[in-house]
Amino acid sequence: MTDATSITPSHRALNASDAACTPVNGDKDRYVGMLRTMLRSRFTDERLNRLYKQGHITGGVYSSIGQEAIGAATTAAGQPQDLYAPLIRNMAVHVGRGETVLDVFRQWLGRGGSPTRGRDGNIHYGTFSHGVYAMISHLGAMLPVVVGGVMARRRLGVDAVGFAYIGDGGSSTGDFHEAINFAAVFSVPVIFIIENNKYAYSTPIAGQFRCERLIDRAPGYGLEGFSADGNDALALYRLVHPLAADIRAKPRPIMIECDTMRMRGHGEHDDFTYVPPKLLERYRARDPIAVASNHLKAEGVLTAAEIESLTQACQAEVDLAYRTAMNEPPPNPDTLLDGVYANA
Amino acid sequence: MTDATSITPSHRALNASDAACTPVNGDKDRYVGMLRTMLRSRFTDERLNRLYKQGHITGGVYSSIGQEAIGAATTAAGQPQDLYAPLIRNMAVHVGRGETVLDVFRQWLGRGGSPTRGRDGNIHYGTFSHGVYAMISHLGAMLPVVVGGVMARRRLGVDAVGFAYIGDGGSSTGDFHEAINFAAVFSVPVIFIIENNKYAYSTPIAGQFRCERLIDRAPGYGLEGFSADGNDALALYRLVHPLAADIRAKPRPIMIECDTMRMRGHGEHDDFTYVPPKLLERYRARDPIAVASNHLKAEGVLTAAEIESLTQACQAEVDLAYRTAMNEPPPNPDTLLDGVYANA
Amino acid sequence: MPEITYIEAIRQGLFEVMRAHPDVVLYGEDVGAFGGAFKATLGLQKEFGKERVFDTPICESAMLGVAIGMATQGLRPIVELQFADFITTALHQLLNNAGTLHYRTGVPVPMVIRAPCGGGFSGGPFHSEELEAIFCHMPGIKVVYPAFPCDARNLLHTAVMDNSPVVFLENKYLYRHIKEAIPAKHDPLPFGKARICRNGRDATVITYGAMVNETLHAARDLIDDTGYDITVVDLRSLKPYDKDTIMAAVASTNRVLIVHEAWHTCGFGAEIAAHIAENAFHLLDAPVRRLTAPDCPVPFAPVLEERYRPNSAKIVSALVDLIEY
Amino acid sequence: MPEITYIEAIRQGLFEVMRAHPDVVLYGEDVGAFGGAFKATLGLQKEFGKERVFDTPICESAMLGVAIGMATQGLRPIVELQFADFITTALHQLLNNAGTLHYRTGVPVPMVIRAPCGGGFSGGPFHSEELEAIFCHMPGIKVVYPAFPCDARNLLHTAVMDNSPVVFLENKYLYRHIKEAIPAKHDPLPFGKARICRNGRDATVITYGAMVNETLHAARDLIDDTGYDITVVDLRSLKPYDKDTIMAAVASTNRVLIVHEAWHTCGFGAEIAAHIAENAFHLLDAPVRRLTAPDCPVPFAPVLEERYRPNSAKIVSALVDLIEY
Ligand SMILES: Cc1ncc(C[n+]2csc(CCOP(=O)(O)OP(=O)(O)O)c2C)c(N)n1
Ligand SMILES: Cc1ncc(C[n+]2csc(CCOP(=O)(O)OP(=O)(O)O)c2C)c(N)n1
Ligand SMILES: [Mg+2]
Ligand SMILES: [Mg+2]
Repeated sequence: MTDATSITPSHRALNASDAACTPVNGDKDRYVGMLRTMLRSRFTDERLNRLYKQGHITGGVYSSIGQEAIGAATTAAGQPQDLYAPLIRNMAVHVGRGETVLDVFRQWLGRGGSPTRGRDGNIHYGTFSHGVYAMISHLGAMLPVVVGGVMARRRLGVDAVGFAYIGDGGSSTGDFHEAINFAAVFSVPVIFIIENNKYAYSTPIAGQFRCERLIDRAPGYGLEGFSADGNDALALYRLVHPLAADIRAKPRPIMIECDTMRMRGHGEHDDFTYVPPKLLERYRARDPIAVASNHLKAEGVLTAAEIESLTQACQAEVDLAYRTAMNEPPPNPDTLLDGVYANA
Repeated sequence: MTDATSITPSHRALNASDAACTPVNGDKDRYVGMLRTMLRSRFTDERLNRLYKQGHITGGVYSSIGQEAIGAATTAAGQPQDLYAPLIRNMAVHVGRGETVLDVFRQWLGRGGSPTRGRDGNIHYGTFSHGVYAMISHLGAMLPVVVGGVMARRRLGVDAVGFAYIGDGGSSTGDFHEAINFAAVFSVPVIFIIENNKYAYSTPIAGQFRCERLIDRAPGYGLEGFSADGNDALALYRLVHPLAADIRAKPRPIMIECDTMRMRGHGEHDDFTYVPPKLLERYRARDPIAVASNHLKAEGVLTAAEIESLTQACQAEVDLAYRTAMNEPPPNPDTLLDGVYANA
Repeated sequence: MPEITYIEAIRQGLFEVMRAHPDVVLYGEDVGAFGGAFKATLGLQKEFGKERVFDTPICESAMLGVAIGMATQGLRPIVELQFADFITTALHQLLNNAGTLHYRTGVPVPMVIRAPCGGGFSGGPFHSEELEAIFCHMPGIKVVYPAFPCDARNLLHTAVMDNSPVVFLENKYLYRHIKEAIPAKHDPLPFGKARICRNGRDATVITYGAMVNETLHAARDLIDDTGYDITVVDLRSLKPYDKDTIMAAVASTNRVLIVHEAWHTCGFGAEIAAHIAENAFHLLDAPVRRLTAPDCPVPFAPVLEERYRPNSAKIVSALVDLIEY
Repeated sequence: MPEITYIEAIRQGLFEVMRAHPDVVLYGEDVGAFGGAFKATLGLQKEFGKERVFDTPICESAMLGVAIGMATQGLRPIVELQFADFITTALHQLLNNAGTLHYRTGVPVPMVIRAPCGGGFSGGPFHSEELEAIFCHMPGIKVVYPAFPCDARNLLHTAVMDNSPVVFLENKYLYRHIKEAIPAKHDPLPFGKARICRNGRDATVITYGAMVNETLHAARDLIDDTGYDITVVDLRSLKPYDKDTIMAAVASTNRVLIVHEAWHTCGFGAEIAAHIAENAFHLLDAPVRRLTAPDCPVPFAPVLEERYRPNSAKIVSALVDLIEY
């Protein structure tokens, strides 16, 4: 599918499962990697939830539980020179890009050795050497940043592609519009990934927009838009991987809407009683880790025992990491004013 | 066409000339009124251009020449309780809503008796009693204002419809997106009129967006979108009038893209050498006043002599108005600080 | 009289104004059934219906623009920002649109923007900002910042009935950290009236928001430990601010410390200091001092934020310095 | 040395930095073939190509966000705003994103925002604003505002090579109203260095932007008419500002007037006044005064704008008042 003409044309919805299917075994490492990413992400989130309830984490905890497939698949589909701008539900992007789980715990615990040296907390971090931007809270604001980053890399001769994430709620911001239009005008290869997880905090999608699907917005920018099952990492990978290769070669932005569900409250302080239990059940039955595990078993990539030992290894890694981070010191308050400005 | 089902469905382009055609004679007053609006608008703009060149107008002059049909048709299609938010090319909206030409000259000349008492100039005015908002320069910013105005009027029991204007260039702003989505979510009856006049200052539409038509954005908000010939007032009226009635009864926003052309520079200081002469010629041949005059003659609404005498009357009105305004005093500088705040 | 929290007082004020004035509507992100991120609006939608209390998409600029449209057509909208920090996406609607409209056209714009601000709870750089200096620089905008439950309720009434756009700053730290007995009916409280929280002879602290409480602590500690007796002025309104009360306090103590939680350079304290320097020059026995946050983003880690944010201990030492100048 | 205008000096500076540094790109509305609304970029696209100099759609927030993305990946973007006023649609990108990025992550953000500001030509409320106080309140942002062609060119070089986000304020009135002989090569001019335009013994005026020129006129009139001799300090950099030069000037004249074209309340003058009041208390023989625009939108009609905007006549009378205090 490196030939652009084989891509389903503009503003047609395409289910990930329709995408041209690469033979499974050829990509074994990637598939196992995706499962590992999801497991690391999930166990990290679960531990963060506990640490929050135990009072170790200040501020709040926002988890990606139930949405790990998206980060796992889109990081597997990228290359080292690519740029990512994860948001609030993208723990799997961080770990999928190779940020260490230890750094994640340092960040949430506000340790002096955290990626932001304790200056920022929770989801507001990213490792530039891994091509990951550190988000700001203002929704939509990171989208043009990725566009500019990719433009710069390309101008400097690096064939980067961008991966920009946004929620159903964030799609109502002016920045969403400005950034996508900007990318379109300059043919910047960025994949705008809309994670439609049905809620923005307490507000259901019916209160956010009136189009049928958010990719109905793609033609308004002259983009191709794709619908995908956001809980099926393998299928999503098979959609995104060739698309990324294609836009790398023939630069242009595209839009993918992932159907998924936020399986926890907005943050762990939120009991999300406003979400109908039926809706949660429907997606609980399609937990991305279970979906991927079943695929991998069915397709003969991994045995149940192999999955079990991968699971245990990831859990052990996360346990070790959080214990290590717990024992690390907070930042030195004398550093408060360091780095407000860069050295000239 | 009061039946919504007869409206061409979502994201289908509809040419104004396809619209259900009301018999011409039944609407004679409206048709003559549209021509009168265009003539007043044109003569006013021409006079402003001259006054600017003579040094009587400070700041700048931005004219609506060539785009008068849009304001004429959309004001004719509305009702007194409706709300309008004209922009830079909408002289015809001002005069079409019954603002006096005298007030227009007072405004541009910065007279003490101008609608803004000299506090603002040129296009930045509007008469609230006529349902016309006074624009601010920041493009896109007026769109949510109309949405809120219509919501308020409706909550207070008035069945208002809103008419919001925006250029091809202004369609790239975040506010465009936020306002239309907001209107869609709350089913607010506002007609978003995009005046695609091919340029934003010096930048052609190819540098502004990559969709084929700007109404390709309508489905992304769940709206119906219509394409119209922006230089044919009668046809546009026949499209907009029933649509306005329809959304008044069944509230929802819609989007109309008008094909038109900016026939002068961005302002009179701009020689617009960046516009290909061929493009100007094509639209000069479709001057909205000539198009309407020919229709009215062909359809037997007005004779050539009647048009001639209407033309002379409008010219005389404009001449009298500008001379009157020229003789009026500037604001009293002692009023500088009056009205920064409203009385409590 | 029952004791209620600062946020409960705001909520009560909202119920009162909406009961009294059918032209008041309230909207924002998650303010409906959910009751808002901080629960200031809990129960309002139930009582007043979805027509008057509703959730919006995430679009601060449209939210403010819609309010302008409503305010000019007979309603009195109240917009809740989820956090004050997010208004930076929409300042053109405030400064350029709402703030200039009456001046340009003579049409009143009665709208209130409720903006939860301030730090002290590890909110990090995007959920802790204090942007009052930016709002106060804008012509046509009024700005208030209550420090006590009763003032919050009373000023809310005033804000909603004012015919100009009002930025109503609420302090998140105070939301649940401060209680006060509250009478059955609200008292009229015009803008521009400071409150003298205590009268002392040795120095005056001029402050507002969460720092009022910190200053009162500091004043108590100081009188116990050193005998120094402090006047504490809570401005309550920032634009307009109460020049008479400031002048009187300066005249009676001759020493002034200004305290706020916002950034130093071009902070609101600069305005107060400049005003005093210009108008009370002959009354001063010592330079006007400012105790503020430093010019850096609000840090997340508690030890950093502790260093960043003024508090009663820092106020005590700044006052000792000032008095012993 | 040829005499060139302020805008010509900026244009020349742009050519120079773009020739010297292939990592510099420039974009904005109509900056390409058209050369920008004020023609500051005329000819740049022709020399450097569309890859390095290009027109954008009308989307200030994306424009700034894109610059952040570029600046963090090896380019040095210069963004031209068509008018400074329009940045209020995008202040989150400046304050929250660009301003905090290095502090949070340690990644430098070398970007320059060129913002034409100021009034004096009947531009009305949306094309005349002076928003420097808002920019200067933002941690992590540097702000400069040249008053002369050579400074404009020199500071532009410094701004582009700085590794932090810089707001480069340009005065539209000065664009074609002021000329200066300009050497063949630019001189290095670090931020934070004020210029003493003249030395006098009776009072100091601290100012910047278009008001430097008005003040120099005033100083000449004053010495002719009254013999009063004025020191004039042009700050040039507003953040950081030159505290040493300010202190020295205050020490030698003991009287200070601050002049700017921006609004009074919470204007940049408040910061300077507060700083002097705090740090030069013992040096003052009279209160620090501010001469600014009043707190109202910039009016359109020339007679109103004349009343609104400080000018040399108003400066003269403020100085006489101050000196005869
Ligand atoms: C501009 C802006 N306004 C408000 C907020 C507050 N806020 C944070 S997350 C959130 C809901 C986001 O919903 P969505 O985009 O669907 O992401 P999800 O949490 O569902 O992943 C809101 C309103 C914000 N971060 N930015
Ligand atoms: C937010 C914003 N940015 C920049 C400008 C400066 N500006 C004024 S008009 C204009 C071009 C507008 O083009 P378009 O929307 O197509 O309207 P037209 O002039 O063609 O009618 C620009 C860039 C502005 N008014 N607002
Ligand atoms: Mg969501
Ligand atoms: Mg246009």
